[in-house]
Amino acid sequence: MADTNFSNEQMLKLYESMLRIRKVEEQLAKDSKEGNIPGAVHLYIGQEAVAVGVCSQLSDKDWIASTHRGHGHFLAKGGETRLLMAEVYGRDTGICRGRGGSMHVADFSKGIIGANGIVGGGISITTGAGLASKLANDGSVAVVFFGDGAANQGVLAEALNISTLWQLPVIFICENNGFSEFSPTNTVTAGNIVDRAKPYGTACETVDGNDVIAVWQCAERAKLRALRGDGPTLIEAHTYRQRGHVEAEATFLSKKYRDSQEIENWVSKDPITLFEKRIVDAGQAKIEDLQIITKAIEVEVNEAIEFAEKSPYPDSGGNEQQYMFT
Amino acid sequence: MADTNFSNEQMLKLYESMLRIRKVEEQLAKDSKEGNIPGAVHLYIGQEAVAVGVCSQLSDKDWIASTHRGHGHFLAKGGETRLLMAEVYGRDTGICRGRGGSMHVADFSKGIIGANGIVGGGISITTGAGLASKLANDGSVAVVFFGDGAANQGVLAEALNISTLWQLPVIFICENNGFSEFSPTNTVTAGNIVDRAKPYGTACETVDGNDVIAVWQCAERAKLRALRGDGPTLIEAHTYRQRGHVEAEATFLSKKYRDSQEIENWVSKDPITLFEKRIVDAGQAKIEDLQIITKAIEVEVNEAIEFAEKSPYPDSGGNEQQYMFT
Amino acid sequence: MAKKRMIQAINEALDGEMQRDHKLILFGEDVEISLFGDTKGLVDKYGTDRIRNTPISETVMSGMAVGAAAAGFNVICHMMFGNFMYTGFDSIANQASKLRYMTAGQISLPIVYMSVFGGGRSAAAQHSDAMHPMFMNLGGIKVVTPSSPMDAAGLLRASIRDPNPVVYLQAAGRGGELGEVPDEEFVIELGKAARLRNGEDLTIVAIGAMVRPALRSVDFHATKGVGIELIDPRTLVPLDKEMIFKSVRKTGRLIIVDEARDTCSAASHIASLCAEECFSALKAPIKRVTVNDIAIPYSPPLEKNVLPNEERINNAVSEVLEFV
Amino acid sequence: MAKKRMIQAINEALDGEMQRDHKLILFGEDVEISLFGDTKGLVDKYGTDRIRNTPISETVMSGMAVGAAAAGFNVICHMMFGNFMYTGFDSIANQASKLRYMTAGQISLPIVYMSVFGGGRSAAAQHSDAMHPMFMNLGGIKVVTPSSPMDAAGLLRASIRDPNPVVYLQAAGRGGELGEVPDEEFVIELGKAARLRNGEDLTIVAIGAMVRPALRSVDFHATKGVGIELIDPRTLVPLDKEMIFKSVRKTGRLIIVDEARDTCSAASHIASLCAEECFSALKAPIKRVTVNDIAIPYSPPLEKNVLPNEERINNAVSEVLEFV
Ligand SMILES: Cc1ncc(C[n+]2csc(CCOP(=O)(O)OP(=O)(O)O)c2C)c(N)n1
Ligand SMILES: Cc1ncc(C[n+]2csc(CCOP(=O)(O)OP(=O)(O)O)c2C)c(N)n1
Ligand SMILES: [Mg+2]
Ligand SMILES: [Mg+2]
Repeated sequence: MADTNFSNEQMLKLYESMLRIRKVEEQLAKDSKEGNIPGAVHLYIGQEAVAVGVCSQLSDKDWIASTHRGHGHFLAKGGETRLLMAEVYGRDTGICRGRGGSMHVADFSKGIIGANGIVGGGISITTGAGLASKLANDGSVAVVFFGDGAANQGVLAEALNISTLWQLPVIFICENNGFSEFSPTNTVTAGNIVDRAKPYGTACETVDGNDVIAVWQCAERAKLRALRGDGPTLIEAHTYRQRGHVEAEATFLSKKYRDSQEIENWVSKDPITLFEKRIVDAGQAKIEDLQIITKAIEVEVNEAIEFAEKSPYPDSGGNEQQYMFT
Repeated sequence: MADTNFSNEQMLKLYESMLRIRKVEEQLAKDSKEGNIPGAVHLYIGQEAVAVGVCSQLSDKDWIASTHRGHGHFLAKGGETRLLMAEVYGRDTGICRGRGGSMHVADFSKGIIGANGIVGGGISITTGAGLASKLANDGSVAVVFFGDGAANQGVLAEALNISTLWQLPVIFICENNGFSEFSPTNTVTAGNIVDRAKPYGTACETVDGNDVIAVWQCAERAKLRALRGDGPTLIEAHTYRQRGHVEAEATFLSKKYRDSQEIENWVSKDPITLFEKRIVDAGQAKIEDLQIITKAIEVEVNEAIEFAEKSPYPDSGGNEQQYMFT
Repeated sequence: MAKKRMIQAINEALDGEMQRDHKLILFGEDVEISLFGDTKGLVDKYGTDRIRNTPISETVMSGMAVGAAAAGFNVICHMMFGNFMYTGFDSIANQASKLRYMTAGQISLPIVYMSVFGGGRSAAAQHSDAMHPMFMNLGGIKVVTPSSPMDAAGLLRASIRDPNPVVYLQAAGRGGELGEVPDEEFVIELGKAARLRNGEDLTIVAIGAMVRPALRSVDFHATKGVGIELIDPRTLVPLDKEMIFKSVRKTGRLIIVDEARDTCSAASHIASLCAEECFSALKAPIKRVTVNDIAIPYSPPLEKNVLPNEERINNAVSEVLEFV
Repeated sequence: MAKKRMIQAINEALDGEMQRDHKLILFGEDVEISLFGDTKGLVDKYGTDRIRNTPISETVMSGMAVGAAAAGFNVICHMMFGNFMYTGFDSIANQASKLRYMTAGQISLPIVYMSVFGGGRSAAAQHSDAMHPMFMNLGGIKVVTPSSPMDAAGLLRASIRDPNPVVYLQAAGRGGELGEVPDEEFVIELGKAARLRNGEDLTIVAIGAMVRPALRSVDFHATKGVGIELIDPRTLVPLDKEMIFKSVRKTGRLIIVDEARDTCSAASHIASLCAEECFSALKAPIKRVTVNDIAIPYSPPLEKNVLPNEERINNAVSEVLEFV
């Protein structure tokens, strides 16, 4: 694991942020199974260190865009648990008033451009946000999270080219979680994704996506580069999707597409467990401190669920077209 | 210039093929100026060594797809002068019966998938033709010509990825002629185009696109690779567009976008002049032999013009939708 | 005849065609394992040369279909959700729909672009569009919208055997619907509508997933003595205008139920055709029951509210019948 | 007022808006030198931060517009030819048209996608489509089709100032057309049609480049005592339905002239609206003068033959007037 001299407080903040995502999604996994959620849910469990490591570098004025697997990014960037929960539940109190749902959680007041139902869809949008950052010259950067599968969309090449030419403050974060839906990455992806930056002369790095400190540091380098005017960086974070591509996949898939051993291996490298051990081993916190945080998050999640459940469904009240145009 | 031990006959064949393109297009330049051509014409003058070097490696069963600047590829692959000419003139005797025009000359009986009005449009089509070649296992390869500008279309990345994964017998030929319309290549293109193959592990080479022998050899290597089952190759051929992006550009552009010195420099490296000198210097032909070829081509072009001019315009005869569906 | 689910009917039709036509290939994202079940098991029988997973690269996929078809193969390009056709739209709109014409018929392009379309399952705006009008407007693409397991199979066979580019749109989330499917292999000709109910008082034309609520409405009205003729065009390009015109000339009243957004929908077009060709027969305004020019919402009550349903059809029926 | 060419009117409107709104940026392929002349000279005045050439990368361009707009800029994304919008269609259809709705109005997206559309200059099928119906069907995109230099300028200003995504389609090859343009800055509200001629006998709605041949036909018929009301909708989304309905209710006869392919055209949609809303007033079938579902051919006589023109409009007028 990457070295750091973070204060106890900083370490606990990272821990808390990862744990929040985990607990929210464990709840959503249950909810999905119980049929409480109207649409599909793609969980981020196992990848939390990436969102948290990166977003801890960012403030509300920085932009992030994300994927169909976007709850983690939303929460790590400061999106509120209950607004997310209510959205996934399809309620009027959700962050998008039930219009978007799990794949579209967004909070522009926090710089969260949003999750996206189109694989690769955030890449061009973030390039544009990066252009805005550059022109506004306000010290903000634009970050896009996308999967290994999304790296095969041609738009990545276009975005790398133009953002490098224009020296845009964009950070491209590819979360290589081993699968593009049910296809192992190497069956649909030639070569190493990180290398795709090189022909353009774009800066690039790989990082252990289960090590939140390493991700944090890597994102910091990219951010400094962006703010210095040195243009974009492509980061490939290696991690693993511990749950299905989509909750409920077991109910419709006719075959297994990975073996349990592989999952177990990666679970043993779980980013939160690893980080927990690290904090405790280094004496930066006691188990009890962590338990207090855990409890608080559990309360937060429960309150969020209650909030969502008690919230009304949206009603367009005869004005269906509201929000189409301003 | 690249060494070779071609027979005199082979050398003259290459010469003839380049000269045919040149003479046809000099005629079209005149025609365009005189208003004889209904649509836009993009001339290939200065780039002939690329089409000829590559297509001399190919037979009718091999596929090529090309660009808006596609007369040269059509002719080099064996398309008939008069069928091209009549097409550009919009006549019923044209290779596409006047439906396509300059940007869409195609002759499938010769493996010519055709020119294309969409920049980068041929890239995916050729990948599909290469898939067909591989599945048919008939020893054919699929070649796509595209410009430096087209290399910035994301489809190139997608095609490199999939054709490498599937080991398709595809040859990607990027003709870097210095401009993407009126933008110098480096103002819109980060890094070297040839390097864009590397992240995928795709074979790649650069070549002097004004040296027909070098192109020939480079294409031969790519073809052998493809036929061995080693997959695609990306070739970047450096050359220069001696005329405007489009004939008539002088009539509407408000600024110059390149200086005459640059043009002159490249004209002094004209592929046909260079090759002519080489043949004569090596004693592979006398000036008079070349003049005989020139005369013959001039006759061919004149006959083609006459053929085109005498040909009727197409008449859908009340059946407008003919050719939409079969 | 046996009862089968729509997805099974499609799967069997694909299997049969793969067996019948050795030049037939199919590729798309995760078609080997099959997200919807339509391509399930095929790779085991036909191998990865003929059934193959692609990277997530819709742009190259849709164009590869053009190239492989032009080079002599019969191609099914599986595009999963209809909204991803936007991502791969370039080669469909600029190449597939035009290449045969531009080359004066030098080639034919036997391609089927397959995907699901429409809403109803809280998949939200980027997975729920009904985008058939956009394909209908291209001119060079046939558009097929089966509404039952039997039609799904019979039209798919016809689409595959058709030498032209076809967009085959299965109603999203309706794969589990049951229906009678003949045991023997059968083909349903493209361009032939189905008259699902006969009636004298009113004609309803319903497309894809809209056929079900329309059927319910028609059967409900039948119990009240109102005779509604229900037509499922089955293919939107080519469109069986004659069957529609004949019915409208008989009933003098027309409602079109279409899951597309209203503006420039299939409903608009069919209405415009009848407004021209059946003018003298019309006894009431032509009504469209469509989606009100909106992105499809996620939340179930909102979504339910924007999609055409039995209630909205019933209301339209009343309006049209009461018109004087 | 002074006579100006359409392209000059557009260029001046762009210049004025760039000056007026410091958050306005414009990018596209070769916009610095300007292929059509619409962006000519702007880079010299406003620099490459605000006017900038892009690589040929329509996919990223259309999405960049969404991101830059969401992040607070006012964006003109220049797409050159309308057919290249197919190449960059993903972000227009999946993002720009839906993002405001999906986020319950958290943002607005002040984007203008600018390009030329339609045929008439032997540019062949991949440079000649009139694809406005596809945008009209997206629901979240305004669609603007000016037909005169004055409208081109006034509608462009309105499009730029509109906080929503707008597709602004100038008729291809018509940049040289002359017309009166006011000297002062003026804005033409989106959603307001123009009544170009008054008449009692028949209504013609003509779109974009079709307004010219329609005007000729109308004026020709005026000399014969036939009063045709000519309406140019100017914007197709939003559509000034009221002006059209009012006219049709008065005249009872309607022809729509549209350069789109017929199936699911703007003409279809306007016809369907009037077939519903003006039913009782209609005295004759509604006629569409459109492109017959074909790829636009290169050869001049073929192209001339497929595009709507004065002769075809005249024929439609006769048919509609003679209908009994
Ligand atoms: C344009 C587009 N194509 C296909 C899909 C269907 N799809 C959703 S997620 C997914 C796999 C994405 O893989 P990856 O980018 O690695 O992200 P991960 O799911 O692993 O987080 C696919 C194919 C889509 N949503 N959008
Ligand atoms: C998708 C698309 N975008 C833009 C254009 C307009 N266009 C035609 S040629 C051209 C430049 C092409 O440059 P390059 O690929 O280098 O080819 P060259 O003209 O130099 O041969 C452009 C932008 C087009 N035809 N298609
Ligand atoms: Mg993945
Ligand atoms: Mg070039």
